[in-house]
Amino acid sequence: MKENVVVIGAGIAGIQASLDLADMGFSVHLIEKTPSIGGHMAQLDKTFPTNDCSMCILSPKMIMCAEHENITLHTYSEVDSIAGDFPRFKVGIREKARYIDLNRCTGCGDCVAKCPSKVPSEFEEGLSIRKAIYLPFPQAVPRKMTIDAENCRKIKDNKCGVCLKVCQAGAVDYDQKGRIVELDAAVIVIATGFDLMDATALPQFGYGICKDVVSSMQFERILSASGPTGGHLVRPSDDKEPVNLAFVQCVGSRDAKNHLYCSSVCCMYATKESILATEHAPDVKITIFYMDMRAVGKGFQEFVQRAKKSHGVRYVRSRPAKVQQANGDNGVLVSYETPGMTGEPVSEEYDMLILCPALLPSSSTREIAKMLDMELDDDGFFRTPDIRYPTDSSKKGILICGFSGAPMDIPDSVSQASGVAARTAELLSGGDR
Amino acid sequence: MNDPGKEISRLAFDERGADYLLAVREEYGNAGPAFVAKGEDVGDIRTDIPYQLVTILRKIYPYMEDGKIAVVIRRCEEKALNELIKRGIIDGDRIIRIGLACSEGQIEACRCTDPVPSCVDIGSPGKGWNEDQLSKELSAMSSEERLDFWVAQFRKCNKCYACSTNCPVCVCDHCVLEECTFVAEKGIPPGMAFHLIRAYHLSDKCTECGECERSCPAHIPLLTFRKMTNRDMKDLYGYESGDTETVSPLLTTLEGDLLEEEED
Amino acid sequence: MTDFKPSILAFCCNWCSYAGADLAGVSRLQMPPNVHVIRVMCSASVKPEYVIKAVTQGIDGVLVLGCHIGDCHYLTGNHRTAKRIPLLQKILDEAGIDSRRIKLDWVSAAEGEKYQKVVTEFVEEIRRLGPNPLREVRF
Amino acid sequence: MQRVGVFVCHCGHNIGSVVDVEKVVEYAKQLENVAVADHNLYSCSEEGLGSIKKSIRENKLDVVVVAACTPRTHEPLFRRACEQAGVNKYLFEFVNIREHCSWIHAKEKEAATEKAKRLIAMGVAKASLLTPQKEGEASVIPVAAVIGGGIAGLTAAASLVSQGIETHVIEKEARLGGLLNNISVIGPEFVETEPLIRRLKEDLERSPQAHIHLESRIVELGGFIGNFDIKIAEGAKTTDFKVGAIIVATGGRELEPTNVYGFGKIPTVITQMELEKRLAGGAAPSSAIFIQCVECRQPGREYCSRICCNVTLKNALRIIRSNPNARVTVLHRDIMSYGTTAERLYREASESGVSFMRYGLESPPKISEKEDGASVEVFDETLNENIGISGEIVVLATPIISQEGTAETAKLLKVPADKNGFFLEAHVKLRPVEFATDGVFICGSARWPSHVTECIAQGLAAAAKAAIPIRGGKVVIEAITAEVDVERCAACGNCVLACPYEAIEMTVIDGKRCAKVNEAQCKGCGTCVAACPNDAMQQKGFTTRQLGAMIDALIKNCKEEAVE
Repeated sequence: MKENVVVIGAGIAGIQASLDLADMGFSVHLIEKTPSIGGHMAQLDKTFPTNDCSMCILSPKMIMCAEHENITLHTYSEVDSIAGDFPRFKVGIREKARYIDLNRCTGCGDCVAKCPSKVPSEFEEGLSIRKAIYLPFPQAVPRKMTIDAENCRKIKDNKCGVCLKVCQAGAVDYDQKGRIVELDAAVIVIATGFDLMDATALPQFGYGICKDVVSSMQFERILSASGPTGGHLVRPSDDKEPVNLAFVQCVGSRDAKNHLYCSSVCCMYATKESILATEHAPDVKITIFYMDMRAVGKGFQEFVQRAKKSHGVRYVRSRPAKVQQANGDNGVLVSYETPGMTGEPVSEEYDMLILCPALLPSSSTREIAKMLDMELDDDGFFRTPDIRYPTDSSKKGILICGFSGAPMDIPDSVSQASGVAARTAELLSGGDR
Repeated sequence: MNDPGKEISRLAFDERGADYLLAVREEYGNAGPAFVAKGEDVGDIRTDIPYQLVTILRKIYPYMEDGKIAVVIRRCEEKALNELIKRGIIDGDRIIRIGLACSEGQIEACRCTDPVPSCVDIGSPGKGWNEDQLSKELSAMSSEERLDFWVAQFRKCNKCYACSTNCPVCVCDHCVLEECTFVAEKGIPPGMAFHLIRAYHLSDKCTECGECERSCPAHIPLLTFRKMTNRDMKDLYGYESGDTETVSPLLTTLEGDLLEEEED
Repeated sequence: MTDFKPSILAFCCNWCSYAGADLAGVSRLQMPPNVHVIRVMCSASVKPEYVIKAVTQGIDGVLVLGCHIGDCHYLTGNHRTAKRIPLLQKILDEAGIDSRRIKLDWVSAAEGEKYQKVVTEFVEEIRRLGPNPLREVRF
Repeated sequence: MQRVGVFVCHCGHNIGSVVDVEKVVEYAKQLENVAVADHNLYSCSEEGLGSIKKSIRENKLDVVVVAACTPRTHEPLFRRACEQAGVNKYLFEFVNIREHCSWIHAKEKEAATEKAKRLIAMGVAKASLLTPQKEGEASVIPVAAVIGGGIAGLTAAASLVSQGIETHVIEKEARLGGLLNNISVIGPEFVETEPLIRRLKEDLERSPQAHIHLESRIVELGGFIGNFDIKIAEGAKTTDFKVGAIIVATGGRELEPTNVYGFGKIPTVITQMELEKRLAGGAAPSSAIFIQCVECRQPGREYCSRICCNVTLKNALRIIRSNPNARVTVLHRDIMSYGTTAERLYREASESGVSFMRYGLESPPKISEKEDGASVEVFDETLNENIGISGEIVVLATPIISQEGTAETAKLLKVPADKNGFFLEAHVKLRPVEFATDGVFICGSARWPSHVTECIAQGLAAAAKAAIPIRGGKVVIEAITAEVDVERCAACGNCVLACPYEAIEMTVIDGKRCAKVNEAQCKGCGTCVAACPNDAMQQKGFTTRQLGAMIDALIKNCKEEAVE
């Protein structure tokens, strides 16, 4: 009898943990709150420092998850309840109504073409629209539609119903109800990842005020060949190619008023996005405002050097104090002090500003901690009290991997995810040390 | 001309300790390869006939279980031998080289750019040719003219396989040109693919010995085609066939740090 | 030459360029209907012999598409492709076959647009070059 | 003669509204070898799959061609259906007429229909030559080896043993523990190392599953995943054993400074390791100056060694904690205290009076000897002037560099190292603890300088990866591998050089030299196939005859069109 392991969160950490656990012979239930697995990594254009195409390397793993005989996907689902103790947890999974019969939907997209209801796309960070019936992104797994009830005219107002008419597979079901699936689980793995801090909370950086201030994740989508601009580097205010870009690091992080910690990955992704931007538009000039350039991984320092030398990226050690609208509707005016004790106040105009906000423990992290009555650390991440087991939470049989334990990059998340598989095997083979 | 046979025999057996000698010998008015064991009469050795002894060596080598074999080799044969050694087909330690410098006339016949073996035992070193006139003319032509030229030439091909049979570096027993996986047309002439595939296959090993051209009964200027391909290989990758150290660029990775994406 | 319908062959590696072609499809990016894809596991498995076979028998153009250098699913497979195809192009040129009929490019799984661009531009190029003269040559 | 069945999918409107599916089916019917051609509204639906299976049985089909969407997502589904209907799953060919046809030629219905025909003709041509294939299996010896008995290796070994897997630990020194033997406390949480190492050692020592080899090194290594042969020299004797998986955890070492900052000349200029020793002995200095990035992050050694800033923060605080009046200065270029706890440590250090000063690569600090220590002159970027500081000791934070003997280990295991001498993992992003060579894994500072918690996490990860084949008891060998026609092979060696996985070697079969593919190592990329001049090397499922037939089909079609 295969033991059940429940993995919460299907970003890269959850996916890797599931694949390794499944390869070890455990029966894995992977729970993801959005309609597709993939997490934030699916949104990335490239990955540092090799500029590997993110989707190219992630999508085979997503497909493997869907194909693996030991993995059951619960997408568009949330954890409803967790009870019991190791090795007999009871997990209630709330599978939300998708209004789609997953056995019938072929993912053909005829319905999407006809759906009249347009909604900002979460995957595209609001930069483009999706329909109320949708596939979150082309490589989504499972390749099944979801109807977002809040925006569906049929479900909300009993009007329309066009998707039902055009679906030749008979997959649309407006009366579908969500359901709770009860599972026994020997071990629970938490991989709930991060959310970007909402930078509107920091009005000095102009996000939500100046049109041409975007978040780094939005910029990632702008750079993506499959993104809202088709990979053309344009700024939001007038769809023109910017000539002069700036990044601001540590927005809301390393900041006593907001979040004390360092998000670990921003220096590198800003460097990556800079290099990519100059590859899209060779004449673009880039400035990165930073505090310490934390390039600590394999090939990172060289990557920063390359950005400086081959791509002309200017690194300025300073945190801008104020960002305002430049003259007119386009561009921004950034005020900062030059480095040093005798720092001079300077104002510079940029066509576009990219904020690298603090990466926060995701909202699910808090919900699950509450549900399990588990400790979070001072920064809101899951506490892993024993150094010998960096993926063990304060509760036996509940393991933590990836960003939900601390800020880390993809390779560290993947390592922890595999580590979780080893710990699961240890815990369940009775040879606990 | 004094008898080179004596000198070759002395070099091979007395000075360099060979057990066998492979050389070109005249017998009954015919010249051909001769395989002589130590102690046997070497006979009437000829050094003025452009015979590729390495081709013979490669063919008999698998049947030679031991012993050292001395071979009279020109520069082109030496390079062919190196290619075979590099590929593990022949064990270089078992081969004794007797270097033969080509005559002016032979150099001219091959439009040879590299005529002097690394060690000259017989003959005196001549000066290499600069350029192949025909390939120069072809390069100056338009693409259409060049195609017309080669189509006319290749139409003469009667698919006798002399070019590959006599090639010192054509190492395959079963040749894809004898089948129709890639060369579609059955019958004669065999079409362009035949010659292009041969050109590609030889691009990292041809030593410009000219044997294909000499043995072609249809007089197709195959050596010119070889020279053009070799020049391409040199222009692209700085590679020249014929030494034991450099691996064919077609089999290796690009230079540089694999972590870094090529800038394009 | 308005009714010239080029016949074009494209070799796409399974992991990047085939996926890029799929993405172009999913994104409904329109392009001329002359390109016929053969899926291979890696661009490095494309024998130059295939290309020679195709162009000597009248195929108007051949595309070889692989992962970007550094992205190869098989570590360094595409490094070999990057060396073989340029040589092949030179050889074809020497024989008077316009090497612009052969194109090597890199298309990642996220580059649906690039795939569209490569295909569209290549078809245009082939239209400019006209029908493969070897289509008519009888040996 | 193969009996081929062709099934064309409408995919609702997706294909059907552009491609004239009925016409295509009629065309397919007259193709050579085609026994039956049919169409479905949705081939991938239960009904569609059912009708394909029914047709396979009723028409005694040998090979199935489905013309629908992309094999990248749907191939497994149709292959399963073939298998259920009794057809080997590799006797299936997928023709993509949606992503590669109807969707991209939406406005050219006629041209799209013609193209769909050609694609199907090509698919049928290949399908007619397909042969059944089978995934192979190789058994796995249920034993693991861990090279290196530092924190990463010990963690990996302890995890494996605790999972019930027999494990050999091969340590070159006379005792386990590695670098941590010389470090008493680790940051950022000031955990003592002695109990950490002791408990891991005890876990191993009391387990009958663990074999600890001290003063040992590997002298010979052969085999492949599931079946490695290892010979080690253990002191004076040699031992052989077999394992199924290998974990490399050989760690890194501290760079001994060369002639910089007066090291070796001024006795008070010491390394971080020396400071660790002194602090462990309870000797905290009254003042100390730390210099970061010594001989790294500069031309010649560009990388940042990740851990040194945090080590300095830890030791600066240890000095302050034992002597609150101590003056501690850190000369740095960037403080790399990434994450949560380390950043808090940085903050705590600043608030406890450690002064941090930034220096530039172009103006490194200058050191001179003083009676009671050393004095340092440094250009303060904040003050924009040179200032002088003195300290009882000057601590040089040098980087972790690659372990001695890495090149030899790399050669023995046939795994690569990067330009800095650290082992190069299979993929820097998604396969951090694996090598490209199956069955060999990597963790800890041998791959990249890592903190203790990171080493432990990686050790566990490597243990998981090694445990997977061992727990499974077997490894699946890809069906789509390369194979050699021994009769044809001319032993030219091209394939051996071209293979990215070193999966091909030269061998002698029945007195004939020829290439041999190790199927357990072959990934089926086909690079060797393109390198083979005489077609002796073939990729299963993509043979030269199969692809040649596809090209022929297109040639035939374009010639016919030319005639029209």
